[in-house]
Amino acid sequence: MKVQTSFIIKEYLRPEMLPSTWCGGCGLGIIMGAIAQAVHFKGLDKDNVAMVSGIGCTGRMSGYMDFNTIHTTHGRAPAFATGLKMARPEMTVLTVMGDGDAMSIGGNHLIHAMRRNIGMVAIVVNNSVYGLTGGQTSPTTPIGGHTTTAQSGSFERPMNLEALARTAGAAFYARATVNHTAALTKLIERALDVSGFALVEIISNCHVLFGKMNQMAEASKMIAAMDEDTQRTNPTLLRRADLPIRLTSPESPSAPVHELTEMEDVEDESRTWRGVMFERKGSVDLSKRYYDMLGKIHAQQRAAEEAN
Amino acid sequence: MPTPAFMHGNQAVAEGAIAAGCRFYAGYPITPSSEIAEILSERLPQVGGVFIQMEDEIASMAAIVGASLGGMKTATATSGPGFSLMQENLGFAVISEIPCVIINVQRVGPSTGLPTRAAQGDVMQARWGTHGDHPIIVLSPSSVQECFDLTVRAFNLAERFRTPVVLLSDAIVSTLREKLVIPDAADIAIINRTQPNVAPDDYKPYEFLQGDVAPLPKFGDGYRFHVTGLVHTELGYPTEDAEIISRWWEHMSSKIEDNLDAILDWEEIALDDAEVALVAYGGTARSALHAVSLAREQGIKLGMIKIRTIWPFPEQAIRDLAGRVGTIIVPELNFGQIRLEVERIVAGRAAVRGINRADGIQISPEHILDVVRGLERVP
Amino acid sequence: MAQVTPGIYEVQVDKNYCKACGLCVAWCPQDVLADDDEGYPFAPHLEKCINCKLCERHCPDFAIEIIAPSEVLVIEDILAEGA
Amino acid sequence: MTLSAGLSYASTWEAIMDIVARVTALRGDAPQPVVLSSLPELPPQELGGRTISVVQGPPGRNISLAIGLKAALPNVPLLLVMNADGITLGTNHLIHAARRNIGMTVLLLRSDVTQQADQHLDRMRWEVLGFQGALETTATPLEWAMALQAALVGRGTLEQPDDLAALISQAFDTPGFSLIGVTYASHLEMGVLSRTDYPEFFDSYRRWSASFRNLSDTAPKGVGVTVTPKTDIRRYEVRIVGLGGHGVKVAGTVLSEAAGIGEGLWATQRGEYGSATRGGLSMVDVVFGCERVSYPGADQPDLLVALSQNAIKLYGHTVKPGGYLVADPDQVDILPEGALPVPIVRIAREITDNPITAGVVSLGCVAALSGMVSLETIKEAVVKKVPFKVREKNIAALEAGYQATRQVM
Repeated sequence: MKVQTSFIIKEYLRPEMLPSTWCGGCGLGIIMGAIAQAVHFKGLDKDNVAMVSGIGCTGRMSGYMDFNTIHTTHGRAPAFATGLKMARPEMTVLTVMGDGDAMSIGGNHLIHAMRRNIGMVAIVVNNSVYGLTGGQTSPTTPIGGHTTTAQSGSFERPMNLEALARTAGAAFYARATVNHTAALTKLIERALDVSGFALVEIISNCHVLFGKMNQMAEASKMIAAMDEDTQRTNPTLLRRADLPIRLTSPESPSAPVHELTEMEDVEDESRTWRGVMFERKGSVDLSKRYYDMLGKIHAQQRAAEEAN
Repeated sequence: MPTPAFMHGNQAVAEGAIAAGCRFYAGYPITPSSEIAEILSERLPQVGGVFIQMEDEIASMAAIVGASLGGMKTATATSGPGFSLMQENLGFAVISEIPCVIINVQRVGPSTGLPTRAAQGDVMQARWGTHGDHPIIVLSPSSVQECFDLTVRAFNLAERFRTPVVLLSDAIVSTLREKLVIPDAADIAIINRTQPNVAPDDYKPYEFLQGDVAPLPKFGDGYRFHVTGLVHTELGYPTEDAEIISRWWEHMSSKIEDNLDAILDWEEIALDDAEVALVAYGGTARSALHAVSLAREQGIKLGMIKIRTIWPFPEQAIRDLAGRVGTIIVPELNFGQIRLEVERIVAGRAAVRGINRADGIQISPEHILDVVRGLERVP
Repeated sequence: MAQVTPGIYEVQVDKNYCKACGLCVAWCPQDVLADDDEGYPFAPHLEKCINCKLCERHCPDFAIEIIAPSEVLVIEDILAEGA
Repeated sequence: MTLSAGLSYASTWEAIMDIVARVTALRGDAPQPVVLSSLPELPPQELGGRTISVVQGPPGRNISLAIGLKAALPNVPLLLVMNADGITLGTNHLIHAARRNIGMTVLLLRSDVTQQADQHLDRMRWEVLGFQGALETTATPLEWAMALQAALVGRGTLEQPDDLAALISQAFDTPGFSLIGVTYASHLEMGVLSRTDYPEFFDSYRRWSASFRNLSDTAPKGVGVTVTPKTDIRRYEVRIVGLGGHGVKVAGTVLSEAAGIGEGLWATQRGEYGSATRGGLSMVDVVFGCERVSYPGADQPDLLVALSQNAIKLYGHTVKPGGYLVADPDQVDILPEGALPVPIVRIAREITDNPITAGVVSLGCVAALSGMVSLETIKEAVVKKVPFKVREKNIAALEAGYQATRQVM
């Protein structure tokens, strides 16, 4: 048996669509490889895997991967995926989004998909910038980061997606970087085990736009900097979100969050925190609960008919 | 002294907005309009204005209505997919009569379509994109100079008629770089919304004037009033009274219909002896203009009307044209959105033909000329 | 820990896929790889290769492959299971 | 609605107006708030008429509308009255206003306040739910806002209107985004639930932008010189076709500005167009002349510079009679008859060790052949358009292209 990495990956790609339109050195290709490997090692049937993507550089991924794929509209991938998962609960749904796609225009859909706990692996590729439209500020652009719409440095507070996911009801949240590909693959595999909304935030590089404007124009240097010089690239990734949650209302989803320790050691506090940030124990995906409910209703109806 | 400058269409739009007095911009990045945002993110702070990149186009459109209520001249820029999202709050701006300017740099649609390629497929969406009957003003620039001039005009019309104005640019003029002449600030005519000269208690924010609009003070000026997306009375309060509603409709339509002379803008080129005429607008008008020039060199009697105000449509000009030429040709980067309008107005008094493509490639002057030559062979 | 024998591997670069981004060269811990005149990777020090596959894993365009003799693949199988 | 505290309101609007009146009484001469709401009921002109400005915006979008208002009126407090729209249509606007910390106060009325007449609703929730709704987790907007570190998150009840008014007044004085949940459920903790100290968005913006105010005058950067064109040629078309990496687009930028500004001609440089991506070609059209340029395409070029075989195949035949075709003999298989051979890519490599200057070398050909744009004006444009550290080499490349063309003319 041949197990060469690129051989495995190519089994899950559409060769007629490659090479990709992504710039040389873009982490998106690394992520695509990690997804292919994770699906492979989990032994999933390609016919039973769907990939839903939005608009942006990341959105192009669904075109390259040999699953059931939808390249949707900007920001709406979680909503399309919700429909698909509710119609086909047995299907593995991978929702792939960029940071602008997921958190900016798609913020509403992302939150409500997390709240409803729709069973999908949401992969959010976070490169701190809008790539396809030419390097504008995104919700994760760090303070002081230079972009084409913040040429003197952004002053906006970036989105803390982890904190938001924690309060919105996501079942699982992991963070990985394209610097550590083995861990990246492993985290996607972990996410595939989750019943419910599993979010994997992947810190990736846009050295061509964001890097060029912020003295990290080389792919390898930027990938290293994203991981090691987080203060400069994205300070919100320096620690896990400590929330000032004081609400104790019975319906609060933040109560049952069970935190796990990180997979990677985090001795060096200046590095990006990677690993599983939280996992909600006992989470069950909405489509499963919904069809269970339908089953009960039908059973009741049958019982009533038989009684008649 | 007027300044010659060299820039692309999107930059001219941004500079036109600054010159017109725009001091608030809210938008979301989208190709091929993003340069407008990028330039304004640098230029607005320099003139004391505010730039904000919103979370989506829905929010961008709402924010410019809010800032306009706060007394600022406001704009947003987008392309087809974003324009679709803006339709909800564009309708709000129409019914609540809030001046603002929406720049739509058209690309091939529907949906994500062809993001970097030119099209003129949003003509009908600009007219009817938001639901319900409504007045709207839509301008279409065909050069970098017009990108500047018509942006200034868009702000002026918005302020004068308290209405959203759409500048329907396209990926031909937005990316084209050419020379333009920017007039001295003192020579640029600027219209600002009028301010009430009555006491707050006597002020009617939505007075049902025939062919005119009420003054619009900014929030915080002491004229406290109500703004709603519901059909309203002259004081701005919601109503379901049919008699009031019919007066409101009369006001809404007459503010545009009674002022066509001030709004309509078109140019007649080489029409004196023309036998065939082109009706063109936006980036395609450039090919049409060149086709006219080539045709005249070859002795073909071709003329054209270049439309700068698409909505309201210059009906009388087209009606007159139908009496002067045998054939009218409408080249456009869609499948006949303006041609339909021309056919309706001409009503059979001249033959109407379209030259249409929406594959992202500009219609060439030769293509137009071929069609014109083809006509001549027909007896 | 599986044993590795340097010097028995081959590096294959598919120039139809490669975009000459330099990631494989940057990640190679053994300095096996270097850029050629056009920026594409080649392997001047193949004898140092330990088949760690960092280049394969980091190639965004799946353009580089380490070819191992067939008996080594069995070991890799085990490695892949535990990856 | 009658509350257990003995208060009675005819409608939600009356309750809101009562709370606003209490806030106003507390605040004395401070500016009155603008109220934004999309409550389904009609707002009450009979409830005090024009005591306050009210915007009844589209559901959920009031938050974005308020952002615009805040930018224009930094000192007027904004009070947003929302119910389910704030966490359905408005979710995204809410979280981004919280993240950016934009100065406004959002009152989120729970369904137990606004829809108490409908027995089918779950009173604890913000949403209108179907029967499957029991499967879903309730929205927790106060927690979202806390997670994003909004300036103030609090909770109040209509049962204690004065406490609620005091909380709103405190929110007005807090720079940034405040979210206050309003409910009947008095067993929950009331008052301020969390606070963070973070600058308000537009305060930051104003401080940040103040440094740019006087850096540049308000007029756009123009050129300020008008040159009378020396030619009476109406239209001259130049098309340069190379491969990606030949610096063709930059050459177009330099040439169009040299013609338009330096020579005082009318000039255009076409942007994106369909055929540009055919076979990895990179192509630019520059048209200039003493007449305003209508069509910006060089479909029948007076001068075609071809840097690849494909360029000749696709466009070689389009050259106008009497026009010039310049071809790089190293890059083409067969030199077409009448073509001027100039080894453009080799010249570029010799001077800068990089084919990226091939475009600028091509401009040397244009200067030698067009007779309309001189070498000097192109040099001036290169100085303006090219970064300082590569300027000298680009000038050298331009001159080398000019000389090489002169030799084969």
